[in-house]
Order: sequence, then C-alpha cells, then structure tokens
Amino acid sequence: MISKRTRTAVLKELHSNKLATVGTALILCMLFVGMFAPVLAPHDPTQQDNSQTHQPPAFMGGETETTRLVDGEMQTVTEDNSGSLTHPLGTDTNGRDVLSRAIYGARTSLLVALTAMMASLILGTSVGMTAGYFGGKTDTILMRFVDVVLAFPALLITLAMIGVIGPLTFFIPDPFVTSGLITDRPTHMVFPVTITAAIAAVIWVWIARVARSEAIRVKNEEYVTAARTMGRSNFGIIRKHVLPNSITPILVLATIQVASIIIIESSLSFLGFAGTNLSWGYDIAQGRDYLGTSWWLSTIPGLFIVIAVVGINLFGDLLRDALDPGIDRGEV
Amino acid sequence: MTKPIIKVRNLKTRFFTEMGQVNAVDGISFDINQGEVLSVVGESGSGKSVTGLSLMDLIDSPGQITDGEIWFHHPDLAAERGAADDAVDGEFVNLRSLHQKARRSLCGTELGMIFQDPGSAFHPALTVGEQIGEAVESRRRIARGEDYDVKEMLLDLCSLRSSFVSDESYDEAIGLLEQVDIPDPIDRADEYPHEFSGGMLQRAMVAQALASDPAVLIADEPTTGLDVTIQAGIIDLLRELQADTGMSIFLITHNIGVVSSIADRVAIMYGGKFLELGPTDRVFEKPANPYTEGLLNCLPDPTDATNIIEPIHGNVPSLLDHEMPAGCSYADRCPAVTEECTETNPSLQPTPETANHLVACIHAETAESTTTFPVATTTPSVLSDGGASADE
Amino acid sequence: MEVQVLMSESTNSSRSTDIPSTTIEEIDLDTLVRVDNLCKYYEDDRGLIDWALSRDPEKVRAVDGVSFEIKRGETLGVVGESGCGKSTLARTIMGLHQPTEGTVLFAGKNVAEQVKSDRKRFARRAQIVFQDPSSCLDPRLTLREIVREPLDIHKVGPKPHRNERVEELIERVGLATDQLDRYPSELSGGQRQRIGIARALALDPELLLLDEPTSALDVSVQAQILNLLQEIQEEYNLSYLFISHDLSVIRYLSDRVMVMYLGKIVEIAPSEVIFEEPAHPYTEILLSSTPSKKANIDGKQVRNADIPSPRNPPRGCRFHTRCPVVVPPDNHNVEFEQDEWLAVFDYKLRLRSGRLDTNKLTELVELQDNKTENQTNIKEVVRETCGIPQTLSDSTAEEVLDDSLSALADGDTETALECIAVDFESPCEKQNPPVMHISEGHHSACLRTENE
Amino acid sequence: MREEVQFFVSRSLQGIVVIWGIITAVFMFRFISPTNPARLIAPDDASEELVRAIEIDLGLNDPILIQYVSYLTGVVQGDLGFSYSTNTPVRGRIIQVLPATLELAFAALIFAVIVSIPLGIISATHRGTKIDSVANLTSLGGVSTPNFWLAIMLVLLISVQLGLLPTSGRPIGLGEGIRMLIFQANIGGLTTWLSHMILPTIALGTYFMALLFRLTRNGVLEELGKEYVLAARGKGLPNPLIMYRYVLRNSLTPVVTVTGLQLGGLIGGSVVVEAVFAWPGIGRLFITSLNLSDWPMMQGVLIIVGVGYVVTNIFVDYINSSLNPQVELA
Repeated sequence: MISKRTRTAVLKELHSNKLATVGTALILCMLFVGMFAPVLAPHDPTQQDNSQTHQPPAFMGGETETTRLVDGEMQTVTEDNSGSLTHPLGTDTNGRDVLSRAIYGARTSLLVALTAMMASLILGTSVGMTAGYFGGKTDTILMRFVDVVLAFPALLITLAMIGVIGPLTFFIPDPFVTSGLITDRPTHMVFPVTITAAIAAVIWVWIARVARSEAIRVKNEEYVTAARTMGRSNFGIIRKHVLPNSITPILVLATIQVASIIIIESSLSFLGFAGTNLSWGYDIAQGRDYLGTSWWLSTIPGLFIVIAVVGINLFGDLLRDALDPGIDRGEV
Repeated sequence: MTKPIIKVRNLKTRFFTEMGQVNAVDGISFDINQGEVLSVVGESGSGKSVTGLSLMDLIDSPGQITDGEIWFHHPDLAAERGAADDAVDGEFVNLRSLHQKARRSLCGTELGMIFQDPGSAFHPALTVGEQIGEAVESRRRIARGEDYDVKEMLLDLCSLRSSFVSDESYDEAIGLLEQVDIPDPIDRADEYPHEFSGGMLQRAMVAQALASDPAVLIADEPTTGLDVTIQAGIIDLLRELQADTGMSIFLITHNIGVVSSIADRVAIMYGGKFLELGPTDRVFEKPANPYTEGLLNCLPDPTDATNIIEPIHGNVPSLLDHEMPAGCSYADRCPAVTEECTETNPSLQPTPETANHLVACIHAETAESTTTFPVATTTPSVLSDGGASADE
Repeated sequence: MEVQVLMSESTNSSRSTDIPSTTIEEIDLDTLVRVDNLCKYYEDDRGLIDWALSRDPEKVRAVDGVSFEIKRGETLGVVGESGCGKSTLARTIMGLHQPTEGTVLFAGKNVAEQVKSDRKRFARRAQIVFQDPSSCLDPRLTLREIVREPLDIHKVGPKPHRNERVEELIERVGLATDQLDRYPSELSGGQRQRIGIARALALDPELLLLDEPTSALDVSVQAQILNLLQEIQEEYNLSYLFISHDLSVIRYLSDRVMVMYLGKIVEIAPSEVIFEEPAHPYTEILLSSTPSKKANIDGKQVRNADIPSPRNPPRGCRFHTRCPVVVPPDNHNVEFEQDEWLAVFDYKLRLRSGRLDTNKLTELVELQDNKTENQTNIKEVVRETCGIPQTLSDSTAEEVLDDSLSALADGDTETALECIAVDFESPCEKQNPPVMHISEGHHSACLRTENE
Repeated sequence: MREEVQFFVSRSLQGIVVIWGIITAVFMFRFISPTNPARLIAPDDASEELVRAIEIDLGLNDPILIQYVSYLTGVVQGDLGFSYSTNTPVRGRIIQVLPATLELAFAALIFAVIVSIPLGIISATHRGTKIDSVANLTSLGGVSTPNFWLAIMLVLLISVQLGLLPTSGRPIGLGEGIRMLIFQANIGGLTTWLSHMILPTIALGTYFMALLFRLTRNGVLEELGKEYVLAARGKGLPNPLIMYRYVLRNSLTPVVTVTGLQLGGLIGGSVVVEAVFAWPGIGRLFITSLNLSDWPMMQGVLIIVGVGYVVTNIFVDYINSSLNPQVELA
C-alpha cells in the first residue's frame, strides 16, 4: 500500500520541516514508552507506600513548614521537601510513583487509541466507500444514519454508551511479566473495552464522511470510467482504483483522530468512567484535590497528554503536507 | 506613423520554486504600438501568460520580475515627475521604478486585463454588475485622487448596507455590459457569475477591462475554452472595440487561427523568449524561424482536404533554470539544428527584407544591426542602458 | 412526442435515403455500429420537496433521437459545441449509459444487452480514449500497470506474455520501454495521451471512440497524436468515432462528418461535402467561425451568443434562436425583408422569454436619459434595443407590431405576445425539421433545405 | 423569498428525519441498557411485588413497539417523561439548567471567534513571519490541550496561586445579574457573574479558538491564491477592499460550517469543564443522571442537544449559501 513515492515524499518533508521531525520523534517515543512500559517504569505504578506520600519531583528543593498533629498536639514542623531521584516526578497521595503511572498511562491511551482507530478505520472506510461509490438510496440511508450519530457531541454519546454497556474491561497478560523478564510489575494490562467501543462508535462516522466524499471524487475520474469500459467489476474498481486513490486523506484524518481519541479517553477517565486506574485522566482527577499543596499530581499527567497529542498533530500535518493530493495528481 | 505606447526592454521574470528557478520570461524586448493588436503565440509553458502578468505587475511570490524595464507612454506622469527623474524618459515612464502605489493606480486606469478563465477571474459571491462597478468606481476614485484605506473598510464592515460602488458607477457598469452586447444588461448585472454562460462571462470580463478605459488591453487567452461560434463573437467584439476606442491590444493566445484573424503583429514565444516578431501576414507567409514554420505545419487546415500535418518531435521544453540549454531553446527539436545552435543563444535580429520582421535564429539571414530596439529618446544614458540590455 | 415525429419522418424518407430504419435484417457486414433513434435523457435527483409536491424532475435531453451508422474501417467525425451531447453519445455507444430510448447495435447485437450480460466480451470489441490526459490515468499506477490493466482483467495469456505485449504497445505508440516504471504525473500531456491510446489498443478492439483526444494538447503535440491515430487505424483496421469541437482536426481525420446541435443531428455527410458544400446554416457558421492560419473568421455568424440549455431546448428547429436565416412566416399576410424579420423575430423571442416587461422597460428608458416615460418612448426604446426600424416596410406587419408594442407599453406582456403569435410565426419554431436527403450520403435537417 | 421558504421546508423535512432517528436511537439506549428502572425507583428494601407493580406502572412490560410509540408521541408533544431518581418532569429540570450551559457555550464561542478570526487573518497575511509562527505554535498547543486539564491549570495558576478569580461555582445567572442591575442598580451581580465566567470560558473556548484560527488562516491563504483576487488587483481595487470583499468572504465558509458543527462539541466539552468548575449545567446533570442510571433524564438531554445541533446546521447552511450564492438553496 505504501509506494516508493509516498515514502520519498514523507522523508523529504521530514527532512525539510523541523516541526515534523519533532512530531515524528514524539510519536516514536510514545510508542516506545507504551510498548516497553514495564521495563522503563522505575516502580510498580500500583504499589502503595504510605511513608512516601506527596513526594515532590526531583527538581524541587527546599523545606516547608506545615502545621500538623504530632503526638496529639498541633505543632509547626519543618519538613524536608526536596525531591529525590528515587521518584523523579514525585509520588501521589498513596505514595505511588508518578512517573511510573504516567508511563503506564501512555500504554492505556495507546491501546485504546489504536484499537478504536483501527476499528473505525475499517468500518468508516467500508461504509463511506459503499455510500460514495454506489450513491443513490444506499448513500441516502447510510448518510442519514451518519447524520444521526453526528448530531450528538462525541463525549455525550460515548458517555451514554458507557451507560448502556456498563464498564467492561479485558485483561491482557503483560508479555514482559509473564515471560519472567520483569518482576514487580502488574501482571496484566487493563484494556477498557467499553470506552474503546464507545469511542470507535463515534469516530468512524468522521472517517465515513471523508471516505464517501473521496469515493465520489474518484469515481468521477476518467480512469474509473476507463476501468469500467475494460470490464472491471465494481468491487474490482473499488479495490484497485477508488480505495488506493482516496486512502491518503483518510489516513491523514485517522492520524489526527488518534489525537482526539486520546483526549476523549482522558476526559472519560477524568470523569471516572475509565475502567482502569492506570490512566492519565484518572491521575489528573485524583490530583485535583491537592492542587494547593501537591500541584504536580495533576500537572504532570496533563503534560504527558499535551506532549502526546502535539506529537500526533504534528505527524498528521506532516502526512498531509507530504501526501498532498495536489502533488499526487501531478500538478506543480 | 506608429508610435509605441509600451516599450519592454530585456524583461526577465523568474519563479523561485522548490524544484528550482523557473525562467518563465527570459529577457524579452518588444514595443506595443498605439492602436495595434500585438499577439504573442506560444504553446503551454512558453511564458506568454507570465509576460502579460508582468506587464500588469501581477507577479506574486514565489515569482519576481528580476530585470528589465517597462516604459509606458504617459506624458502627464512623466511631466509630473520631471525629466531629471531616472524613471522618466521623454514621455515615457519606467513602470518598474515607480512606487508600488503609483504603479497600482495605473492598473485601473491605463492598463486593463482580460483573464483566461472568466469563471475563476470573477468572484463567485458578488454580482457581475457589482464587480464591474467596482472597477469603474476605483477608476473614478483614482481620478479624483481619493484613497480607500483600512478606515473606510472598517466603516463598510460595520454598516452592511453601505457599498463601495456608487449608483453612478453601477449604471456605468450596466452601460459597459450593453457595450459588449450582453442582452438585458440591467438584469444580467444583478446576476452572479455562475448564472452566466462561458461566452457571456467572457464578454462581461471584457466589459470589466473596459471599465478602466485602458490605453492598453492585455488579453490572456480570451477565447480559450469557448465554443467556436462564441469565440468568433468575442474576436469580433475585440476588433470593434479596438476600432472604436483606438486602444492597443496585447493578445496572448495559443491559437494561430485567432491570431491571423485579429493581430497586426505577432510574436512567437518559446522557452521564455521571442523567436520571431513581425507583421502577422509576413510571419505566417514567410516564417523565418524553423519553430514558426514547424508550428504552422502542425496545424490541420479546415479549408484544405489535402493538407498533411508534420508534427514537431519532442516536447515543450522545461523552463527550469538548470534544465535550460545553453544555446537556442528550440535546438533539441529543431530539424535544422547544428552544433553551433546548442552553444550560442540567438537574439532577435531584423530580417533583410523587412525591417520590422525580427527573428532569433543564428541560421536565419539577418540584416546587420547593433541595436535591435533603439530607444528613441532624448536621454542618451537610457539609450545605452536599454539598448545594450536588449541584446544580451 | 418529438421523438415519434422524427421516427416517422426517418422511416418515410428511408426510401430515398440511407438513414437506417429499425429493422435488423437489413444490416450488411460493412456496418459495425448502427445507432437507431437513440435518446438519452438525464434526470435530476428528486429531492424530498419535489417528492412532497410530486413534481417531476427536470430532464436533460442530452441526446435526442439520433440515428447513424459507422462502417468498418471508417472514421466518423462528430462535431458540435458544448452541450450538443457528443460525449453522452460516445458513452452510450460504449454501454456506459443505458439509452432512454432507441438502440445501439454493435455488429448486429444490441449493446445495452451485451453489456448487461457480458461486459467483458464487449470490452474487447470497443474501447474509448478520453479527453483529459490528467484524469484518464490512475495516478497510483505505473505506466506498465496501466497498460497491463485490460490484459490482467481479461487474463490474456500468461504474465510474461502480458509484459511483452505491454512493451510492444508502448513502443507502438512511440514511447520508450524504459519509461514503463514511471508514474503518469511524470509524463507530459502528449505522453499520457499516448498511454491512453496504448491501453485502449491492448485488447485489440474493432472500434475506438475518441472523445476529444487532442483538445487539451498543444498544437505540436496534437499533430503527433493525430498522425499516430492515423497510422494505427490503418495498421489495426480500426473504426473510429472521432469526437471534437475543432473542425480542422475533424477534417484531417474523418471520412464522414456528423454535425450535432443540442442533442440532434443537423447534418451528416462525407467529409469533403460538409466542408465544401455545407447545407445547414449551423454547419456554415461553424465553418466560418473556425479561424485558421489562412482564412479569417468572416461571413455568417450566430444571432445570439448564448447556446440554449439542453434542459429546456427550443421547440421546432433547435437552432432557431440563433439562426441567421430563420424562415419568415409563410402565412402570406405579411412580408419581410430578412433584416427586419430577424429583428422582429428577436423581439418576439425576448418577449416570450420574459426578458421584456414594464419594470425593465422603465429602467431602460431611465438609463437612456429619457425622463418622460410615456408610451411612445417605451416603444422607441424597445425598437432600438431589438434593432427594429422605426417603420417596417410592410404596412400590415407594422400594424401588428405596433399593436403588440402598445400592449407591451401598457404592461400587458401576454397580449403583446398574442398579437404577434400567429402573424409572426416562423415555420422553424413550430416544425421539427425533417432529415432531408441531399446527395449520396448527405443529409441535413433544415427547412431551408426542403425549400430549395 | 420563495427559494428561502423552499430551502427551509426541505431542510426541515430532512431535519425531522434526523431528529426522528435521534429519538429512536435514544429510546434504544434506554431499552438495551441493563439497569432496571423499577429497582431504581423502588426503595432498597422493596419487595419483588412492589418492583413488579412499578414496572407495570412505568409500562416496562408492554411490547417494545407500544413503549416506543408512547415515548415518541410524548416527545412530539414536548413531554420528555419523569426522572427515575427525583420523579419530577425531565423537561422542567432541563429548562432549569439549560441557561447555565448556553451562557457558557456562547461565551466560549464569542471568545473563540473574536480572538481567532483576526489572528488568523493577520497570520495569513504575514505568512512566514514571527507573528505567524508564534500564532501557529499557540494554536497547535490549543488543539492539543484537553480542556479539563487546561481548566485545572487555570484554577491552579489564577485562583490558587494568584487568588484572582473564584475557583468554581455559578452563584448567579446572567439574567439575574441584569435584573439586579436594572431594578436595584447593583452591578455586583454582573461582576460576580463575570468573575465566575472567565475561567470556564477560556477553558472551554481555547480548543475551539485554535481550531478556528487554523481554518481562518488556511482559508485566507487559499483565497489569496485565487485568480479573482489577482483580477481584482488587476482592475486597480484598493488592498483593504480586496481583503474584505474578496478574500474574507469565501474563506469564512468553512469557518461558519465548523462553528455550527462544533457547537455540539462545545456542549460536549462543557460536560468536563462543568465538572471541573462545579458549573450547574447540562453536562453536570448528564453525569449525575448517568451515575444514577436515570435514563429519562439522559434521554432528554440527548434529544435537546441533538435537536439543537440539527437546527443550528440548517441555519449554518443558510448562512453559507447567502455568503456564497453558488451553493444553491434547496
């Protein structure tokens, strides 16, 4: 599917555009972090340690004075409040390592985003192609359905679907732990099925819309007519001509939608519908109550989200610029 | 006696694209005389449209006019600036050394342009009458010396009803539509471009160009894409208008038939250069450049059943700087090519028989001449400047 | 209705002409394609509101009752302006559209049925070359894949054989085989058109439909393609249906020429005849409007620069709204000089299309600085806009016209139209001109032809 | 005029089809959800018989078609049913909380439009300059920041650290604020309202602003390359006029479209933002109902939002077609 030309175009764009390089690097980083989370995380993200609560990040230093109950009476105590390298990004209320949790959060986000994306890509492309290529009544019916889904804000409809399905999760054994390479890490990855399904149920519609308009554009090209005069079947035409010529904008959109999925996923877990507590949104929600004292609890997972989404958006821009259909059709 | 209205000397327009530098116009020199139709013929990618846009100063980034002079006959402006000014030469003003604002104001008043595709040269969301009215209005405002700046624009923005176009200008626009033979101009003025047929829209385009009451009308492929019966109408219209107003027409086209119906003189353009320039009949009857000859031989003739066409082999050359040959740009397709052709770049020289028939080919017989384009001026400094650069 | 008229006319005249009738037995072996009373109407989709108001969708009569045939090995040129239905005709012959009415017989068999039952087999007999070289090749495929596509679809021989055949074809159309792995975007327009031709030739068809194959090309390249087409026609014994709007190109390639206007054939004749002795005024105008390096455009021109829409074509002869020689009324009440008649006829057409009514007239009067908008003034303005002289040479006609103008000035457009409905009616308006036989293989559909 | 009537009639017909689809979908949600509303309504220690009785009372044992028809007729008559948790009419509750969300959404919309469009134009006309790159980077950040996190960060910086604005809540509505101003000449109501509005507006509007900025910039850039802009320069029109009459008009088409489409997104986004700022709007109502499995309430919210979306879109199409006469009405 990826031709030599596409590859050279992407490489060329990568070469000439610094931001695109940053985006690609960020995406690769995120994939790497997500994949090797158990190896990279310094601690077990679920391990609680009550002696190590609210540790600040390593770059914080100094002492603070707090008033607390000591031996039954209120006293002002000077505490050492400098961060340590054991917990580079500090610890939360339960003494869990923030960095490890952020790394595992990346894993959850990726898992949800990629699965939901694949599902909506397949569904959206097939529906869109069918509607666009055949037109007529098929088109009208399918597109009215799409209109109905579009009429709801994505977040509301995913929430409603969570209400319908209930929180389903699926446990996947972690290959690093099962193989015995790593110990002291959670043995299973939690895959939030409901969230993924609900998100896919919304996102595919956008894909379908683009796929449809692309199919309509391509089917009016003369090479499609030519293929028909040669006796190619409709299915053959879609497979050989329509799909390859409309896949670029679909892929670009899909890339950018991965960013929206990550945001939706984190919003859902922020609201408490995550299905797993190893998620950025969940951590942000947990840290909210300690904004005055431990600001890093909400800030750090959020930064992770922003960095990931910036990376994906930059990568999407790169794809769009490199695979611009205008260049593709031989226009200078 | 014919007097020039525009004298172009060694004009070079370049585009700086990702693929490299494109020499769209590569050092051309010519005069447009008062009241004549000068036509530039060339195949696609020969740089003829860019020539027109360069005259109008409508070259946008990544393009740029890099060299050359465009002398425009404008006694008033010349007098205003005084003879000492570098940009003034007798009654001529060098458009390239004018300030941008002064340059722009000439576009609405002295120079008019017809674009190739009227469908995309009209704004789809404004009525045709309004758009022509705008041209009329802006000419009037320039004549009155009025300025339209951001303040006026903000006032316009705030009151949706106020309009740039005054009623008189709008009425004049209707009159212009009538002048170009659009039936029911009152109704049509109120319609949007997409409600017009191609031919009608091209007429409206002509009306819009006439709104500035131009001394020179630059027509970029005015009949391309039109049906023949409609094309004939447009050519007739241009002929009539030219006879009525005495304006000069700079006609850019690829259609040799159109040229022979309307043009007084013709320039053959190829690879960003003029290969031949002369009276239309003369050039078509006795072409001096092999390219002109080849081009004429490519044309099937509807009036002759026995004619045989002889194609020119190969393709139109690229205008990319690094792909352009050192010598004649036609050398690789030319049947009469010699080694010398690939080395020397020919310049336009008069043919022995007719002085105003010029050809750029080292094999063509040419009369001895040092400066092909003498700039008839009083200031000798400009003469040497303009004359020398034309020969480069 | 109109269709039936034409059908009966064509069968009536079939004794004297060789316009084909609908019987299949008559087909001789020389005839490759036979088109009988072909009609193709497009319908706009009916929206919800149309459905709610049970409105009928508008029909576009792209091709309206066309009959002709193509002999083996000959080139039939089809010429006409935009909207005349020439591309629709080609696509209907190719079986890409179902005809609304009429049939296309390819070697005696109905194309619509052939395509339905076995598209592939028909594809081996007829192929098409398109106009737009930038859209006719799939930008994602290499040239090799493009030219091999028909061979792959039809599974012609084993793979290595197909590749050999591709190379053969590429060389035949004048390209080098080392270009085979390039993409269409890397080629010039002329080279792409050559690839289009190679692809069409791959299945060894008998008929090639050429839909404006050179109109997007430069003259020097156009000449190359025209010569290539001529060469391969001889070599492969092909029949061409060559569509173009350019008469000079048509003349260069065609044996016979068919001129179309708004979905109908106006004239069909051998090439020399069309160009030397055109019978139909439209053909004459086309010829005189085509500029060439030798002849200037001069002579006859259309009255009206707008081509009517095929959505709502004029009644009678479709060319009457633009024809410079519209037949004057034949009711003997009035007599006209041709110039006057055309002006009056224009007035009538304008009146009918609703482009003259009191509001507009008042504006018109104002625009001409005649502040007093009385009746005479309005009348004068109308006369001036339509180019009618102050008095017509025929007094009866003048009376009728004056009545109509007075009614118009009073604001009664309907009466104004009624006044002139009968006396100023051209036969061209009411009568669909029959196809007339002029000489061997020369037919024209114009009332003037009949009169001569 | 006739065209306009035709346009609205035909679009309303289409809209009705979509709204019918929305109602059906919403009905299906409730129907397939596993929770039994009767158990929700009944006290925790209710007997099976009581639950049965409630089920019958609610019509839950009727055939699905009858339930569907009765729900549909109810909705058509403006009756959205009774809340399972409070047993009060859904419609009243929604009307009660709707202004809070609408105020927030419109404030965010206005904020986004006012900032993004001028910025987009400036950025496009100064392409490649510092202003352009800064604006571009900011918009990249804007589209990449989840609004709930932005909300928390705003609270952290402005409310907690600087103590400038209140952290949460909506003590007073706009209507009441105005009433106080008019009848009691007390501007305090409005300032309180404003101080509580600022942070949620920024949090909700930023993403949208960044999106509109990108659209405006791209649109203007695209228009600047059109031949009619060249032609306008060729006929000597002054630059500001070209910008305003030629460039801006068409480049606003996608902006208007997306504004319409994203109104739904704003309502969706308000779900989270309302959660952060304890804003008593539709979003909070929805979450509360979701936690309680209060389906009639959720259905009501979904229908209101869906209908709002459909109606907005009809108007967006109308605005677009009047901006651009090529897009024919009907």
